[in-house]
Amino acid sequence: MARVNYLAALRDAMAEEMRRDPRVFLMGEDLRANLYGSSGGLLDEFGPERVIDVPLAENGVVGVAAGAAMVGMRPVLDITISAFLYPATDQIISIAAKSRYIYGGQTSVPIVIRSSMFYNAGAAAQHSDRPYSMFMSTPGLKIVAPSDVYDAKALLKASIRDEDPVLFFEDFNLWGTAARLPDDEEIILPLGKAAIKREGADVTVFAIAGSVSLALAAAKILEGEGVSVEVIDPRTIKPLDVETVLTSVRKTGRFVAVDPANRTGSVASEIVATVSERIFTSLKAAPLRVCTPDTHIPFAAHMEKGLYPSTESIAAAVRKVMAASKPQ
Amino acid sequence: MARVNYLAALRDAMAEEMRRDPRVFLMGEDLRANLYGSSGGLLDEFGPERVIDVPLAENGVVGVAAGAAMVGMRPVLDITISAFLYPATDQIISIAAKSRYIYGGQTSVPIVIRSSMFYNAGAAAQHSDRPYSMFMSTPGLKIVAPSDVYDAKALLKASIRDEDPVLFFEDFNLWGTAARLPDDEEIILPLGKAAIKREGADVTVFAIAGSVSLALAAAKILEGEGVSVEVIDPRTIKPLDVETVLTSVRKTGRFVAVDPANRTGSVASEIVATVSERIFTSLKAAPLRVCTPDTHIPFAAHMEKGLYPSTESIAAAVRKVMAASKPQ
Amino acid sequence: MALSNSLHAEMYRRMLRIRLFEEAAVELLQRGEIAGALHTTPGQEATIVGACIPLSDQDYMVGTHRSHGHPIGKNAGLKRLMAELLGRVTGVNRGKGGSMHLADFSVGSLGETSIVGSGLPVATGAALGSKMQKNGRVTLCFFGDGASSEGTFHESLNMASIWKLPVIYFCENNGYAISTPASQTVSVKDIAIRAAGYDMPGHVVDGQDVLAVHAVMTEAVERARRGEGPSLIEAKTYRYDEHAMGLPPSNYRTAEEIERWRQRDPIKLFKAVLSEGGMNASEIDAIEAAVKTDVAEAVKFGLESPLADVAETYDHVFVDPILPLQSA
Amino acid sequence: MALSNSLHAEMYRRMLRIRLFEEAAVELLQRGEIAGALHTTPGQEATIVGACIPLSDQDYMVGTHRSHGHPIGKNAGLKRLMAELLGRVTGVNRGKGGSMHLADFSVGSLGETSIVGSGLPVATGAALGSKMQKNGRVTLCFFGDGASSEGTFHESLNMASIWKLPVIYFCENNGYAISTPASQTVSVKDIAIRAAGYDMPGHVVDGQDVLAVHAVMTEAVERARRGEGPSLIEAKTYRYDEHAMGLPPSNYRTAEEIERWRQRDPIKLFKAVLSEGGMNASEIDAIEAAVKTDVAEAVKFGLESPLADVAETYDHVFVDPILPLQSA
Ligand SMILES: Cc1ncc(C[n+]2csc(CCOP(=O)(O)OP(=O)(O)O)c2C)c(N)n1
Ligand SMILES: Cc1ncc(C[n+]2csc(CCOP(=O)(O)OP(=O)(O)O)c2C)c(N)n1
Ligand SMILES: [Mg+2]
Ligand SMILES: [Mg+2]
Repeated sequence: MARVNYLAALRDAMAEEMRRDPRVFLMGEDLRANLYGSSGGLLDEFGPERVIDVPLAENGVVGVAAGAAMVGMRPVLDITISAFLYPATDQIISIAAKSRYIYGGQTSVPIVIRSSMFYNAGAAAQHSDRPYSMFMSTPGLKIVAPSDVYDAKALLKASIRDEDPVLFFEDFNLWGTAARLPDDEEIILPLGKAAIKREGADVTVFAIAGSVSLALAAAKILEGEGVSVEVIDPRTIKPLDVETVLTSVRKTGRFVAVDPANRTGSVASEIVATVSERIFTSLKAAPLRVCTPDTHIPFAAHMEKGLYPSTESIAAAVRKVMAASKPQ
Repeated sequence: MARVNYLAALRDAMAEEMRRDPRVFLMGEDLRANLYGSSGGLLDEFGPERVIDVPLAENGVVGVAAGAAMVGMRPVLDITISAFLYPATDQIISIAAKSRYIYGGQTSVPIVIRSSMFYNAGAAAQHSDRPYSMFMSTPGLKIVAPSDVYDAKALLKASIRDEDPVLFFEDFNLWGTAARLPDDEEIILPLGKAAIKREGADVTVFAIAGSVSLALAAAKILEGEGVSVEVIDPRTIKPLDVETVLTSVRKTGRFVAVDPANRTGSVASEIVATVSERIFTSLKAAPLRVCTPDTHIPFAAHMEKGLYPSTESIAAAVRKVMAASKPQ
Repeated sequence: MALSNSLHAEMYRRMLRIRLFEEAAVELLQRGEIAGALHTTPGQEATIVGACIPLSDQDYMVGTHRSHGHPIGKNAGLKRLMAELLGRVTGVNRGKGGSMHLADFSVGSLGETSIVGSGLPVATGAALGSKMQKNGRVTLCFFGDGASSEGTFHESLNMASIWKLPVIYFCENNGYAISTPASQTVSVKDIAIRAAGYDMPGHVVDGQDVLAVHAVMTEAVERARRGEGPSLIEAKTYRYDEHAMGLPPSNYRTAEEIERWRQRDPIKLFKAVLSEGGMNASEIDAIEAAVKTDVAEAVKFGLESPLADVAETYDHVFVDPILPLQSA
Repeated sequence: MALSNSLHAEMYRRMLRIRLFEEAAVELLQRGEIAGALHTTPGQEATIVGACIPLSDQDYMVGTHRSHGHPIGKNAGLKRLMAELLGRVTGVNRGKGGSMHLADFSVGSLGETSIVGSGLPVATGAALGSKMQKNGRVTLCFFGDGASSEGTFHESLNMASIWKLPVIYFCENNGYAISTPASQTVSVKDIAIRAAGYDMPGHVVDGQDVLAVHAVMTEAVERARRGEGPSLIEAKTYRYDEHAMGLPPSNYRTAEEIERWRQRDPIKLFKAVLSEGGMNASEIDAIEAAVKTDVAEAVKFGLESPLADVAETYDHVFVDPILPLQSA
């Protein structure tokens, strides 16, 4: 077991997959200089043919990755900051997500598009988005959002092996974290399978990416108050492992969905709607969302810092659900 | 009162606003040739300076509209088919939606971006999207989706007068409709205000754009079965008039949300989540969604036709909600 | 020269296959057997065939919304193409793509995308893949004068140039993007002049002269195979039909203009060349008869083919869907 | 020549204001008063000032992520710029934008956008607006060598050319996009050569020579004011600092390269020109002293200014929010 930092875990995932499969290669801005910290050493090991620095041309670059995938390569593309997905939206949706369908299965587009959600970083409105929810409505895309170092590595490896296009969202707030990972065995996790990160009996808290650790911290506080919280991390936003959530809520009868994305149109909204629709009669109280309010992100730290879900706001929501459903 | 077709109503809205305000002008593909049917006669009346045919360059064109708006013009841009918003996503989100916020109120971007949702038209996966839900999570955008001829005209006029960027979604399935509109008085509707298109006591049906008429037809059928349906058309997806919906559901205790967009991440999901969260105890049964399933749209008519919400699927959902909550 | 004779015969055969295939398709459209609209190419057969003939079935090709002819030029069989237009399960896309996506991957097609300009990055990526795989394959990328204004054009040509990719960007300049003349939306008379801005060769060629197209394309293919990088070719050509058959006619062109181009019909011109070159009438008749038979058989095959099972609607969204898709 | 003397003095003053303003900002960053990172421009002052000086305050300008200097070049006061870097309510954006958006609209700024390439369409639109308003204003659009690879470059230049818009596209080619040399991602040695592809004049100029930049820019502005359309100018320049101050240093450049450029420091070079031209030392000293005072006052103003009320976070999302924003 070696202690590995979040970004190094991502690097290791890519390196391992590149060793395993000669079709895997990397494209991105400033990869060779390891600007963002997750490509250190890869140029030396794999050479410039498999570690390609690209021009600023996000839409074109996604299309290039898609085209390369269609002829048998397995590109892993680093778009760096998530907001740079916007210029690439057309190639992501119209080409990567749709080609297999349109051509009746004649082709497939196994690409991984990595990007970092750079929120809570003083980076202002154009760099701080958490846009996974925007792509949720597009069929054909898989969306992954790991919540810790282990998952980041294991899910990135799974994404690279997956046959479908995957949007892989990295939470900037996890960049500084580290964990002990086995160095003798391979770690990999299936896409589409949620993790019960903590078991509990009273409330189900669903949380995404960087908010999972906040939910776990809230669970700890609430434990002291006699409330037993189950924390579910979907790991994959799409496909979303609804069954694991429903099973949990059937047990607890209470539901809080935490999502660092903007509230309207969030994954929290989606899972709250699904829970309400599917197992309404299991619910003992109104399901609640803990999200970022519908605002752009301001530069000044004092305005930004209170916007995102926090341990406190999660705990408060749990208390509210408990209060609304005192055991009869 | 003159009988006016849906597309002519849009044309009239633009013509009236162009007469009223010399800053209003039109940009789009093939406007001068009136290719899509909503710009007939405008070139003759307003000349080529105010009716501008643009190259195929959606991202650039949205940015051009934004820039013109920032210096005091009021562009109304026809992007034609909604899927062509994808290449323009960056300018829509990063520039049009965010500029006012980023610059602390120093500027504003009053543009209208029209586009048609060309579903149920045999146009296959790249032309049939209904992507309003994708933009729901972006603050700073207003999103309008009219459900009939009157609303189309009145809401387009309001959108042109609005000081914020507006995405205006036109439902292809309404192109063939017509209605009597007053020719002596101006019609205009406020953005952000839902319409109760039919009053009822037992179930609230929320429906968007082309699905409103289907909901009204379902309501008629259900009336014969003794079920009284209230039909709410939000008119504006963003801001969404949540209060009108909550008031209705407080009264009926039952809720069905109809949305021609894909189910996951839909406006239906959003409103079901909001209703569940806000007035859980008013609900007598699980709220239900009637949407398009999470698939791309196939070309062949026999595969496409059953995908969208229909009068029958809406009626079935209402019956299901009623059955789940037999009056005690 | 037997070899050149047989090559010429093949050119003639393919042009005729395109012309007669589309004539048959339009007839099926008018009889109501084909749904929607058809973007046809009469007038452009020499550009297509001249561009495709220098390639093998292993080389790649990317088409556009107007690409019935391109797969035929690239040596596809007619049956599964016609079946696709008819929405049958025996179609190249099992009925899911239809007219705007008539792609036969078995002859190197990588899709024919109906989002204008979206094919250029894909072609570029295929060329990158081929270069990495060192398989000597070349990618031919068709696009229109309208598409040349999209940002993807610029992003793609820049990347192809810096990486010296084996790709040929082939602009079919038919003078119009729907109703809009290129002279109003393209800032240069010859799009090929832009090649200099990417440090690659640019060629303007008479698109009605199949031998001229063939010659310039052969040069570009040889350059690409030698590893010297991309080329930009612009063929000046014309479509006789409306933008799409099935849409109402428009009057942005004069009858004289159309007639002038018809005088230089590429099939007629080449037939004269063949005669002068010594091909005798019976040989030409035999080609024509064989093509007619093929087309008739394709129509028969299509009409007799079954529709896909409706359940197939949900296939091909993902290679590996992981969880069952939810229904509406 | 008194007039030219005063113009030259003003050029020198503005260059120095940029240099010293940024030096002060970097000091505040290092002291922890400014949060995040600063994209600074030492080395590029002559390109900025030479480009801006020919414009009036009524003319428009669009900047980039690296645009502390551009508003100063365009005659903005220093206080509200410094306050913005410090996140204060007295800042140009009331603390919402920060370093990457340092736009003072009162001197014609239309935003400084941190999505690379996204400013080009906005500038194009402002020029369209000015042309429609017949007010004779010109728009200056800054962008980098990295930005030149974005599709927006192509879309914007094409539109500006066909509509003969009064806009000047000004590329500050500092040789790098973060760590990536232009020689690896830009397919031509001189980006200005691409002007021919849009039928507009292209100029390459020594970006360290403020008079040379001024001369070529003056020509372009005159052309624009005469209604003859856009120009593309490429200034060869260099940034001495890292991509951003506050990020870890990288080693994609040699110390010799940096030193070589420092030898041609634009301020030093121009100071020599001034001396040779007869400006005496006391005049120069007076300018320097005044600039120092201005910068010191700006720092003081910024540091003494209050933060915005946290409630302002929700302002400026919309001009007219219609409904109260929901909180999380
Ligand atoms: C991104 C995008 N914008 C607009 C359209 C609508 N559209 C379809 S074909 C076409 C014209 C394309 O012109 P050109 O590239 O010259 O091809 P041609 O039709 O002449 O073959 C347009 C505007 C589209 N399909 N995609
Ligand atoms: C669309 C987009 N892609 C990537 C980035 C990340 N990024 C910020 S600055 C930069 C380099 C820009 O280079 P250039 O245009 O030459 O400007 P310079 O920094 O040299 O002034 C990059 C890649 C971004 N902000 N926006
Ligand atoms: Mg054309
Ligand atoms: Mg640069």
